[in-house]
Amino acid sequence: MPWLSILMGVSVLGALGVAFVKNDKLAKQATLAVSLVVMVLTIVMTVQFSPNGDRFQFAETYDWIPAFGVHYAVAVDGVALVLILLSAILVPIVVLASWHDAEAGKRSVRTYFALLLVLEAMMIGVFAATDVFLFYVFFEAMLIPMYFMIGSYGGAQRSYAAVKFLLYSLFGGLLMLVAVIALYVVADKGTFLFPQLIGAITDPTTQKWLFLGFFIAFAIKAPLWPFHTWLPDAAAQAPAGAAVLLVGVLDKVGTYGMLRFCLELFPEASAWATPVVMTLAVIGIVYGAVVAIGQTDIKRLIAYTSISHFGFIAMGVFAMTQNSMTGSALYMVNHGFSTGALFLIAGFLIYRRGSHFIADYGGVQKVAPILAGTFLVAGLSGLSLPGLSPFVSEFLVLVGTFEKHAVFAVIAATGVVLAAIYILWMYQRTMNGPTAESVQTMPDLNSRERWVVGPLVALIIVLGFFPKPLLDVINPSVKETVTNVSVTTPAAVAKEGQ
Amino acid sequence: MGETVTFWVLAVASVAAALGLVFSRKAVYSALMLGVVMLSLAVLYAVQDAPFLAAVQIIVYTGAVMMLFLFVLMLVGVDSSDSLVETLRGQRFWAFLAGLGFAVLLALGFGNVVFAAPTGLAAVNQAGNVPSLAEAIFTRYVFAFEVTSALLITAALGAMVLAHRERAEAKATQKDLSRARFVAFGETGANPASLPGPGTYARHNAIDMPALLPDGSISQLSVNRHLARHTEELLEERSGELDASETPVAEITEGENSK
Amino acid sequence: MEPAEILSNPGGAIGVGWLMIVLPLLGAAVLLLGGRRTDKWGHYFGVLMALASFVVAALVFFQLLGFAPGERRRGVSLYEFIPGVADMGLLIDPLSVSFALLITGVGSLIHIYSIGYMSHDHDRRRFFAYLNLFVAAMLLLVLADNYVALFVGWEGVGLASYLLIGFWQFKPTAATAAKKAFVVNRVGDFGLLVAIFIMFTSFGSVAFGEVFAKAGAESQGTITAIGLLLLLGACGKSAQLPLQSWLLDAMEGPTPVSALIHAATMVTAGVYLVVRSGAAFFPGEGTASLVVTIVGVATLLAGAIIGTAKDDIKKALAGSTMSQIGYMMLAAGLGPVGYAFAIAHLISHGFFKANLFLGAGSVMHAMNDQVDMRKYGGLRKYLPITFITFFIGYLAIIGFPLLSGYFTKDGIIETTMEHNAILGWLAVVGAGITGFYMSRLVFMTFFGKARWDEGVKPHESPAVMTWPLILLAIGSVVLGAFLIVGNRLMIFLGPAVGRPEELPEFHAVSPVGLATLALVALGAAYAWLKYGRQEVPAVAPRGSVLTTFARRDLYGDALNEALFMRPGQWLTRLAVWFDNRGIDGLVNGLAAGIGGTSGRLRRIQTGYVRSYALSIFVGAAILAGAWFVVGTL
Amino acid sequence: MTTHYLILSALLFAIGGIGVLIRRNAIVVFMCVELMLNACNLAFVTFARQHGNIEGQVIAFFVMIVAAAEVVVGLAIIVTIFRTRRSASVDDASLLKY
Repeated sequence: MPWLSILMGVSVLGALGVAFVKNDKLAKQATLAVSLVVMVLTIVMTVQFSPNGDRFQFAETYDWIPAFGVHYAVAVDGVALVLILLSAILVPIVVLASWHDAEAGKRSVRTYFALLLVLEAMMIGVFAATDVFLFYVFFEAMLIPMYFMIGSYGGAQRSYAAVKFLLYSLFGGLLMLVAVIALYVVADKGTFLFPQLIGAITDPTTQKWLFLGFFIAFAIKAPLWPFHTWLPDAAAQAPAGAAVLLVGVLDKVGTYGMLRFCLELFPEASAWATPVVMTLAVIGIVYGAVVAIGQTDIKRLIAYTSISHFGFIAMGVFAMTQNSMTGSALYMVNHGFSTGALFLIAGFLIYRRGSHFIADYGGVQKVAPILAGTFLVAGLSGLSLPGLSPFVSEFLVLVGTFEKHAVFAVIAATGVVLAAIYILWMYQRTMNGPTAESVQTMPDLNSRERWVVGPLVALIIVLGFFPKPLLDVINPSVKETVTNVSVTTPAAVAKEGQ
Repeated sequence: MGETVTFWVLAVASVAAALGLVFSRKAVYSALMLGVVMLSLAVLYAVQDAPFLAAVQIIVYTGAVMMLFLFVLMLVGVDSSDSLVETLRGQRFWAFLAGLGFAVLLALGFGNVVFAAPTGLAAVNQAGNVPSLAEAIFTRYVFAFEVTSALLITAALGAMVLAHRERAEAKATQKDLSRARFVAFGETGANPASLPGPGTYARHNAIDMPALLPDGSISQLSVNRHLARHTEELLEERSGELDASETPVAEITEGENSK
Repeated sequence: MEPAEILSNPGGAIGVGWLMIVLPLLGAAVLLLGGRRTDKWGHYFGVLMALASFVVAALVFFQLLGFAPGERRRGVSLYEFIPGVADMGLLIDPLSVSFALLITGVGSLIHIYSIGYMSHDHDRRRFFAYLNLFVAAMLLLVLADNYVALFVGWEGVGLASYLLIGFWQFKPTAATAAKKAFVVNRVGDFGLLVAIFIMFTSFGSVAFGEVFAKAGAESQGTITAIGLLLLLGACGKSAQLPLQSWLLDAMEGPTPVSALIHAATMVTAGVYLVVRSGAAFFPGEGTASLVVTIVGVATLLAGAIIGTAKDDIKKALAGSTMSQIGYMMLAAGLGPVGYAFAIAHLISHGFFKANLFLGAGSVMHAMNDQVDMRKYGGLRKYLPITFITFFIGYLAIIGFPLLSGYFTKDGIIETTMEHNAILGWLAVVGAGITGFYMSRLVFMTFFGKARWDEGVKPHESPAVMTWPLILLAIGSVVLGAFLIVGNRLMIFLGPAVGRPEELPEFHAVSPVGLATLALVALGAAYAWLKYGRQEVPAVAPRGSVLTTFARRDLYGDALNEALFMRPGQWLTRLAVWFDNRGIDGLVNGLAAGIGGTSGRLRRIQTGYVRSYALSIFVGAAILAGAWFVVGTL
Repeated sequence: MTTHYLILSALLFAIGGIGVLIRRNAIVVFMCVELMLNACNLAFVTFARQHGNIEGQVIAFFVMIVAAAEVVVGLAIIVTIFRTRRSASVDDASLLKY
């Protein structure tokens, strides 16, 4: 069964349907229904995935532009699968959370939800694409719905944020386009199919240039320090739901791309770049955390914590050990849930009070204990408290990195202390202390919002104690990557042997 | 030998005329200079085995295009002698530099080439220059020719459309004009009558000569203002015949209808 | 004698040992998710879960006693936690069971006590949920069979501690104290985390059995590094120097919390960690062990000194806790000789300190939550049961002969003396100071004249609060003798942590013991002179430099503030500025630069057709030139 | 002789170019353009003779036609502009800028 095409098809058709529904309420319900269908289908697909079978499963390959060897080729391995699963689970939650988000302005409500579904199709496509060109197309096309979601439905400075987001991403994307074309030309295989391009580039210098082309695009997307400044603006201005998808899924394309494309296509160049990338990642971890401590805006603060977390993910990818890469892949999923929960609950908070400044809150726990409690759980998952899912991934990343790059791992581990400061200080300032005048009458989460937060919190806790199902799916794919990376780099193999 | 003489004479003439075209302050002179260049070139074409082109050059260019230029000059005003003060900074300097450089470079380039003796068009023109040209134009270049004809029609249409003025109000009838003249007379004292003709005592019938009023004085109104400077000469000429004090210039205010 | 092999799961109570953890966890989940619906019976449910857990622990304990000493280490694997790295499993051995009994036993008593203590609190259900959560996490900490699972429990108790210190979160001081406790603990956790990394990298495993088995073959440098990092973790959790500052602030939490978490159990987790890892990383000799003993002595003195100057009854007790844990650390650093004494002191301390804290809670309960001892005085007549139990606890902690502290503390001091005389004498001095500050506390609270605030009518607490006090007091009396005499605990723990081949003899009368007693008596007498016989001023006198030093917690907070907080704040501001102006400024500057350049460049477009023509013509001339140059080449 | 013709052509072309650049009267500018076109035609005719190829004359012929069309439209535009602006100066029509 062409699972992946079905998933995308359902989303796109759903989007079209929603766009032409006249009634806003019906549009919302339809969106929710479509996204739930996609989620169920994805879960069914996940169950059918056999972790120890072929690397790429549910593969579909059709010619698209035969003259250039461009294919519509989709398939998933373990890493892609869990990321698609993440997207498919987050979208219905986001739909439910954004129920009233689009109504604030004068923009069309149903367009917002149609965009959400289009975005979902593209997110599935970008993770499923096994044709490098197709990947690039999805990579860029994803920007369009997100651009409109930020630019039309965002906060006061939405157009600045949207343009910044778009320009940054386009800049990286164009570099990648050059590299994609160069890859096709230099590899001279007459195809853009990813599996056939592995190991195709042997010249070290060429590898380095192409690597840079891909890497900078991914580093901007991820975002890695110092390419990160678009994220706080975009995430803070985007409506909460869009921010969740932006940080939770879209940015993962960057780290996913590093893991999938940079490492496997250019193993030697990746080894060559490792010290620099690791340094950037570690700087990002500490820097993101320190800057997060100093934020006065809740959403910006969460965005900066994400920059810190993306540092961990990138560090794990480039440490190139089984544990660190597995940890990174798992981190991408866990971070999606944990930051998703943080953004959504912060969104509920902001929706109630109408201000995104921390200083405008205080003592919310007293009036809205469920909101505060779930916010605390989400925050604690943000600081990687053991027993919550991000701990497992952060631990794997650190332990894996430590095997090869002890110093980086130790510096990165200071991030756990800083994380405690930024999360708890924010929590203290918003939720603890005497109840501020302005939040006296703040209502607690209503049942819709509980349905949004509940699944996320449950996932965070369950995956915190039982990460095995996900890890079992991820591990074989990562093993494949590790083999691909080390087989083609005799130097790395020799180093391992020492 | 004959060609060499012709060439040198015409070359000097055409370059001089071209310079005159560029540097004369009056557009009319420029137009005449352009005519000189074109005629010279027509002769040079004829010398170079292109009699048909020479004819077309004279007919189309010197005949049609030049006339068009002069017409427009008349419309726009022949008196508008240009100020030669440059307003764009550095424009003139760079223009001369570029022009000179261009000319020198091309001249150097051509000068460096050693041409064989011209093949001449005698062989081609065996059946005559016009038939051979016609053969080329109506066989190989027939499509270009047809396109050119379309271009010409379009240009003609375009010129008409551009020059056409949509009338915003009803055309003034003779009655309206007459009424307006007398209103103007009432308000400002403008002459309501038609302009004076050369007059009974005219000694010239040239258009630039003013009419003499019955008392012998000169009516400036009778001369197109563009030609008015001749009035001065006339006054000087007549100063001997008439006492200056007896020939006051009629000081009737120029009315709207004086044009 | 080396620790015994870890054997397989024998089933029975040990096989379901995970119930110890799951039951209180269930309690926490039910109470938290149940919300207000469980308000009516929530506290009973919490107590029930704690008691059930205690019953399981007791069953496990008795099943363990049924095995031969060499077969008393049992691994119970539960499920694969992180494949390839760590499994979730329990290690049931004498050490963990001792802790489990202490935690569930004292924990249950404190649960019961809290029913009364928190009866007026609107959020009592939430309080019990947190307490249950704490018990579960603490049990996971001590029962885990590997460092990662231990770390999960380790952070879990940190979370519970955070939640409970900040239970009255509407008080900014409580919220701040909670955050401070968590953050300082995280500094320690950083050490523990890195230690785990080194273990996994060096030994390929984090399970206790494998790590200890392979540690012998590892280089001394690695072992020392792991040891010191573990110590950093232990310092954070056990409030040892230099990470001691959070404990005094943690007294913002409700008193049962101070008793359970910040006296009896959680803060002793560091000692547990050191003793648990002792066989491999703290063998009693070498750098790591030496540092442990030094930290222990430094903290026991620092804590004692702080205790002398505090007027807040809970803070005085907190200083005392620090000090007593210092003793345990000191003992744990001595190697197998000291482990048993450390654990014995830990257990008896768990009882008498919980007793003291709960007694203090009872006093506060009677005095309208007043914590300033200068506002107490003469309470012994009004709170007879509290007074008697408190007094027993007091005698136990200062080491009054034949009570718990006498045996355990004396054991530590004498063992230290054999090991290192300087540290030993310092420990003796510490004991003397203990005599002083505890006597001061008792005299100020229960003796002398009443210095109460107006309207305060002291009354004895309800039975639900006094019964736990009585039970704990009994424990304070008998436990020391029970554990130490005949080296009962040392023999019991031997299979788990190892013990010296030669069992130390217990001397009822020894020169060191006598000297200790003399010093303690001196301290107590001085306290009587200053606080018993004399009138206690209601407002604290200015005091000497030394007093100020002690009142300010030995300037620990000031030091932290100067060394970390202010530079940190400065760094944060700098980083934010750099991010906005530096990186973002660069990007925006680039954008503005392009915009500006375009703005200037567009001025070239003057609109004059002749200018454009000029540029075309110049271009044509240049092209002609280029053509000419290229053509001639 | 060919060289002479060509140099004459270049000279006329350059003079015409200078005229375009320095004159402001649109009509004169137009005349200068015509001069340049004529200079080109001279070169075409010269090359036609040089190479014995009639096509040089053909293109000169087309140039003339196009020049005629261009003059017609150009002058119409000038007239239109003059009608509204009362000026034939090319510098006055400079709104299309920045």
